[in-house]
Amino acid sequence: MKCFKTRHCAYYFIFVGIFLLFPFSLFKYTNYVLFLVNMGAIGVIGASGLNILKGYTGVISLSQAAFMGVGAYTVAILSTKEGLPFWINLPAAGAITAIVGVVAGTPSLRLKGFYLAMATLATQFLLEYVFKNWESMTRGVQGLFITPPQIFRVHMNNDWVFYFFVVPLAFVAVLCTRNLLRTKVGRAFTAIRDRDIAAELIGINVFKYKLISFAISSFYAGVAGGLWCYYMTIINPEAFTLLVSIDYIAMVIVGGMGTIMGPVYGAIFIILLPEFIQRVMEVLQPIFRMTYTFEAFKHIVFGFTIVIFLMFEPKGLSEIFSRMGRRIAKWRRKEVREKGGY
Amino acid sequence: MEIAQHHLEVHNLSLYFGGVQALNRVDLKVKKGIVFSLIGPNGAGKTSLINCISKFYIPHEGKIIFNGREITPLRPYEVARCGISRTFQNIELFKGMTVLDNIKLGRHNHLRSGPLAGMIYWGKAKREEEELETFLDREILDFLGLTPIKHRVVATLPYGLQKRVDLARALSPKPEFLILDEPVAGMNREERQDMMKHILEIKTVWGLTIFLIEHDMEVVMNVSDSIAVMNFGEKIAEGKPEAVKKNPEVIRIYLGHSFTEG
Amino acid sequence: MKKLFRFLVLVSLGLVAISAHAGEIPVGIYGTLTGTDVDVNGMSYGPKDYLTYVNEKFGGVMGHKYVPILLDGKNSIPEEVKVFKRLVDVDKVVVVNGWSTGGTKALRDQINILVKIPFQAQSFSIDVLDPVKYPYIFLMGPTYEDQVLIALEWAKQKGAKTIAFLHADIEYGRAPVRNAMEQKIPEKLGLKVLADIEYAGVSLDLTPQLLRIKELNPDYVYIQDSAGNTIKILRDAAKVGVPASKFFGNNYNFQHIIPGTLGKDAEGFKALQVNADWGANIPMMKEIEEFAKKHEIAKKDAYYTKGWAQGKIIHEVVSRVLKKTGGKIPEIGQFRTMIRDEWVNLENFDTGGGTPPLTYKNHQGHSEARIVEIKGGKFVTISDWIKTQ
Amino acid sequence: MELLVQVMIAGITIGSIYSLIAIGVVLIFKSSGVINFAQGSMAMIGAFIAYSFVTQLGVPIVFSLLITFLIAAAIGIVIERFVLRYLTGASLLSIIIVTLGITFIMDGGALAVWGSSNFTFPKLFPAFSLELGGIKVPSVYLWSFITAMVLLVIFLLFFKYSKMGLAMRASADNQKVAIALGISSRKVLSLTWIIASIVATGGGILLASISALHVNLSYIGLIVFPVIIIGGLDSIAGATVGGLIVGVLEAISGVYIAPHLGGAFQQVAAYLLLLIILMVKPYGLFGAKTIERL
Repeated sequence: MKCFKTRHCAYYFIFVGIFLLFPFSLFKYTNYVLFLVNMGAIGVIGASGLNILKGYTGVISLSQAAFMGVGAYTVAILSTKEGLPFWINLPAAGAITAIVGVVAGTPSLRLKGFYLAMATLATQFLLEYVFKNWESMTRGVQGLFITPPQIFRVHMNNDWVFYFFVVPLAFVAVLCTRNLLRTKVGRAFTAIRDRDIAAELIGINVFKYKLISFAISSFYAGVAGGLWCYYMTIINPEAFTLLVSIDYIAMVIVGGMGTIMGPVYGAIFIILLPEFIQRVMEVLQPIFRMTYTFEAFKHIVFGFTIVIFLMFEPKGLSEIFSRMGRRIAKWRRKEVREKGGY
Repeated sequence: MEIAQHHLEVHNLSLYFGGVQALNRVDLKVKKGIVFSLIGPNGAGKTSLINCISKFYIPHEGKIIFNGREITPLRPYEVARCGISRTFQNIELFKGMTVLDNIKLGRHNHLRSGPLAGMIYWGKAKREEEELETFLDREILDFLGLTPIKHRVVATLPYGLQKRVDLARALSPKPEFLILDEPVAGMNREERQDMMKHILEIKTVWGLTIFLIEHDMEVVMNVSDSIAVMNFGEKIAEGKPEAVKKNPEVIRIYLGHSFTEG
Repeated sequence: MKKLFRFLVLVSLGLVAISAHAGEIPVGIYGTLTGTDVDVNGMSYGPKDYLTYVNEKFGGVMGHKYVPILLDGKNSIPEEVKVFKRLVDVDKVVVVNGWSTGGTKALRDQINILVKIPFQAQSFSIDVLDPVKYPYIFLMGPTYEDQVLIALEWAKQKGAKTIAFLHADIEYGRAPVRNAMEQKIPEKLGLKVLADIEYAGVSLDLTPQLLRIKELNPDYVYIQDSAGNTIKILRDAAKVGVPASKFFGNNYNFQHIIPGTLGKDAEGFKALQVNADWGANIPMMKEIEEFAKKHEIAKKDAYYTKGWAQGKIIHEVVSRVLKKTGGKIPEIGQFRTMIRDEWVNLENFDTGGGTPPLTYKNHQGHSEARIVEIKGGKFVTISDWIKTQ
Repeated sequence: MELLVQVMIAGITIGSIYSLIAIGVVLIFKSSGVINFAQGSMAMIGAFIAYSFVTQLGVPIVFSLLITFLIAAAIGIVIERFVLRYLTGASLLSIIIVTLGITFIMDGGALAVWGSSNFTFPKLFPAFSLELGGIKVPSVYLWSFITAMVLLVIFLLFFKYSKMGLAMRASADNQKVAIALGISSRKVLSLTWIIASIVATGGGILLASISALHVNLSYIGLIVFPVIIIGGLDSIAGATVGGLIVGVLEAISGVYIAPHLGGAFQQVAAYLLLLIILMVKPYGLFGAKTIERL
């Protein structure tokens, strides 16, 4: 994260440059790659939210997908039933999801660890049930369609428009997380994660801060879900199942729990992993004739990724990268010294 | 009127673990601005008592009065807010965080900026953080000589230093009442000397009331203004160090190592 | 690790996929190779195999080889959208053969407005059948609602008074039943609906629901679900003593695993057949057998044959287009629209006995089905093709 | 009334299978403090292995069951030895998620080997079925019920009296001390995982012979969590009772509540109960409360 320090502000321009030029560098793959990038950006927002809860406050939440669902439904309902514009809907989605998150977080008054995780699992299933059966609002399993708002007379779910809309949002999300975590609130979260009793004894209202953590985390999830809704233009309960929650957990782990950039790496990794496997398997198809081995291998690799990361690199990709960075830096310094020698 | 100058009062406090009686109708009065030591053999209930004061344990009967206000029903973090601050027997620092962050956490309740302000990190929130850091540099880190290591991660520090960080965290909120749970346990001679120096300094310079639990009689006898002795969850003696030294009951408990060494 | 990561990025950006060269006609197929309802995914392998068969037998169509690309939509909306975008943008397919109702709905704008690509839906949902709103979406057989109608008409003839519905808590389960109710199909036939019972698609034990059925005791029960759950239903029906002959399943229950698994407990169970079964004595089957000599068939069932028939349709329209253009492949956008136009013109197209003759004027190949019943451990036809009005 | 009886019976029969799977999870937690999400997949894989031996290789049922149990035990050891042993001292969170990862690996493996269609599991038990209050209870259910009960008794005795059982309890309570006392915690752990995976396999086989054999069988791994929470993480008796409770609850809600609330309420009923119980008794009905110290 050094690159945000002012003396490195050149990086900003490089980032912006890459961001602006990227779509023009894809030739015929544009829409497809942009689709992946956009999904990735949504993933980043959702995962950053989960990271606050899981990586920094130490609460396992298995209900991230359901929270995204709440956000998505909020957007869909507001824009179809009320016809509100998206710059109202998105924050609303975040806010309402945050409220739901706080309610879902109340068990943390008495629960922690596995039991709390189970409570969130229950939340996941209950919310799924609500999505499916509160028909007056969610139209049940048929789900809701929305016609996305137009920007310059182009539908927002057009991959290009969405790219220029969602990627900056993801960037802001990461920035906010980083800021939050170097203030009072962030420290309180970390303290609760490391040793909740001590935190309480030195004057932190643990319950309150757990709820805050839930609120923020589900706010992110809500926004992510809202964006998802605008992008897919249809939402139904089948899109917010436990498996999605697990994907998000995987993102946070692979990227690096309790690191700012973790969710970013993680989201990219988890989004690209299946693509990668797909390509490889296509190359290998003559050998594996059965097509379902594609999926089988996706499962297997996904599983191994999680296991191996947790066993050997619990701090995830971000740790690996920073180590790389240090190596390079060291090597540079050495070089310089040698030059100095002459 | 009595109450006013008594900083902390404990009225027949009792606590059980299952059948075991950890505290039995303990009464204590601590005057403002003194060093009050609580001594006694292991398992006498000293730590249980302070855990009751800071509400980690909920006493089964009795009440605790601080500054003339009853704090028995409060939750731990509320107690901390009243200005009671403590260190821990086996250090309860957040091992993963830096020294500075640990100490900052001590001032948690003095910071106003909420989550949103924090997210934007502009103006108020930013200023507050900076002010906090300068404050700690000036008041705490210098004083305890922690400035050089303030960015080290706690887990990497030696035991003695960790104890000092623990003390620093307890001091950072500028409490009026400081509870020290065996501050010099497991320290070597000069570390112990430093700690004693610090304690006396805190008392004189900062004018805090200090509630000390310690086995090391040298320290106790040198710093305390008043001493209470506990055994099997009961208070068996209280008074000036000299008086307590002579108390036959106390001598019986402490037979073997007499106080002459102190 | 970082190397791997870089590699990942490079690979996925770089060799995103094999793209279409001249003289190749890429055809996109996505189905549920994994996920719920896999047991009917023969219909995704069918088209692929048929187009391969055409390539091998006739060397493709007018010298151009088909490139059938089969991908996994996992029966989940985001996956299907992803796969669709890939097929359309990267593989530049000229026609898509897609799976789930939800995915098709999600893609409706992409299909009909943004991309304009002919789309053959595996789903029989009425919600995507609309020549005006969705000019590019085609269904081959009777919608689920048609099937309900056909089944209930038959039941009526057999003197049924009361019926009940059983379905899973997913769109494919709930939506058609709802539509049927809203269209008042049972009322029109003078049938009383005693209950519309829903269960979780994943649940392992359905005894409670069956106990309710037993209590209500309807004359017939219509199952809007696929074999996997139907097996559970019939199993638990036998447990609580409701005869299998009371139960009716849609076209996705015409599966031999049902009697295979349940033995006599499945006797009398009725399902709907909308296309020829595997091993039926029809010209199409000959082709399949010929193909099977050299290749392994993923699924040997009525869904594979359905897919094969769909393959034939695609081949038919493509070759008609190429006849028009005199054998040269038009620019892709034009190609796609031309295929769509030819598709609408299909009339009484015979898939070699695979299905009733197909006419796509209203984007629905046919709306006929016949009823099969399990007798002596195998499905036997007990009615001839019933047509909905 | 008669309906109610039938509902109860239906619930108990399926519940006994939940108990079987849950017992495995509890066992592992008791002796290693690991919460195993992979138990369901374990059951699924076991069922598939048995299936291949019986139908594909035509091995007589008894032998193929024995072989299956051996293989299951091997899998258990592998997981314990090559994954979880590296994670001793890791946070519960990571351990839970590691077992989640293992679930994915197992499901993927099963998918790759057997594909994802329904299979007919060979009939293990004589086709006779017992008439209980208007429900024909196929012998499979009786077997699963009996197995569950027998296992329960065995384990209770095992933990109370046998040397190994004591060792397990000790090492679960405090690994360091246990080692100091000369208890080989490795042996204990391996043993636990062996037992747990065999139990899971048994459950899987019973389950598969009740419904069709399919990769999604591993879904039962999720159902058992309400069971063990209700029963209390560390109580085998609790797991058994919890299984029956959840079974009955699902049955009742399926018949009496679902019609009014609509949808598949049966599915969430267990989780609703889970939430409520966690609210009133944070450590489950039979679970031991852990005391925090400074």
